Amino acid sequence: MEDLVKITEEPIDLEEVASALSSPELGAILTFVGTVRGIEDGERISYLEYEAYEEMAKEELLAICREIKARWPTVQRVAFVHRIGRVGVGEAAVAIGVSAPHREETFPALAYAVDRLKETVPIWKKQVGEKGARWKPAK
Amino acid sequence: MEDLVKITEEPIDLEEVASALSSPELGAILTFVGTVRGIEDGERISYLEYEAYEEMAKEELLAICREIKARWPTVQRVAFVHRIGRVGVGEAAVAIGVSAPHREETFPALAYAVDRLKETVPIWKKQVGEKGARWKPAK
Amino acid sequence: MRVKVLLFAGLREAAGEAELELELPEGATVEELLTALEKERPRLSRLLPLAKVAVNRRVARKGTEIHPGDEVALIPPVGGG
Amino acid sequence: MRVKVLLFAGLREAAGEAELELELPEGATVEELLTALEKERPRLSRLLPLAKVAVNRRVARKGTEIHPGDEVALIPPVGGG
Repeated sequence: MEDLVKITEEPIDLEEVASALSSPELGAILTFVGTVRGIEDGERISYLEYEAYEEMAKEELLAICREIKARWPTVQRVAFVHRIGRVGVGEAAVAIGVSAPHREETFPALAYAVDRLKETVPIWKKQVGEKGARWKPAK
Repeated sequence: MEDLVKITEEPIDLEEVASALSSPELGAILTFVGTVRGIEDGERISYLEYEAYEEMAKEELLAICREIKARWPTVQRVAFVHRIGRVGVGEAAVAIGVSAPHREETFPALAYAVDRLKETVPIWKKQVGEKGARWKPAK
Repeated sequence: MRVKVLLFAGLREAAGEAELELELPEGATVEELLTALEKERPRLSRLLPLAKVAVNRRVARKGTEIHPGDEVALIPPVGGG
Repeated sequence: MRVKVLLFAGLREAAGEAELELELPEGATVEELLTALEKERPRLSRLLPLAKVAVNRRVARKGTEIHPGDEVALIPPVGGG
């Protein structure tokens, strides 16, 4: 089965992510979910608005999948699902997962996947809260 | 909300795990799922049979939750759900998750949680495959 | 005193029962319990040295004393996950 | 040649449009595109220095040449997740 790379306006379906990472040989599935926090630096947040350069973002995500499997060869599947449009407080903005026969390589591989998503993939987030709206680059 | 510690004969409900770890302040949710592999050391596996000393296992798991929160103070919730009884190939035997406002501490905290589960919690697994049945200690 | 001992996994299968009762002097130690158990259930002798003993759901040392009403369990090597 | 440029996030909002067209000499470089863009859309001048330029969905260097039919996009600092 292919890696799952998806950019969607719909709420993220964790079952879809789990099922993309599942296979009888893959005993270890590690998944990160990033949700929208209600408070940022003391400011009450209303929602985030995500925007993507979709075609390029998908190509970058597929490139990250390939990098991960080259660097941690036991990792056999990678999933990236990123929501775009308005995402409310407490809702998932992104789910990233990896799976392998055993767990050892899943931890560094997933940490790398999360870092790379934030650094290089053309997805932007606008934070809308009580102090107004602003585009927030990754920390 | 309390940490989720559960030992169950039912299939593991990932939505229940995600919801136990979710809260508007907790932007990072990291979850490990361990599933039953179809092949172990070249042997075709039929299923695993898990057994627990339930009362002690729950107390040990709650102690691990407290240890994790003491050692990684941004981690605010921990979930352990372990299935017992017969678990078929490809099915989840365990789901372990942690959540925190930001992701940094979730990775070491979850790796620790998985290691500790395997080392100290009174849960046993019997592997049933083409070469017969045997109790397998953690590797 | 009569002490109830819980058995799990390979020990449970080898004993053919999930719990058994032993007669021990009051205040007997974990080590004395193991000796008595090996004598009463010789077929457990191969597995007993690998097992830990939990008293009231905590792993106990050899010298820990057992009192009436304590919950004693034998813990063979674990392997969750 | 007419080159279509895609804009995102703060740059899109500042420009008031998600894409625009620029007239450039054939084989113009990324740097020349940025200079032309700043001249035509002065209100982007504060944001342009922070942006990368993607040509055909890959981040390009200042000296990369642009050819007819290329997909050009401005990439302000990203922040997914």
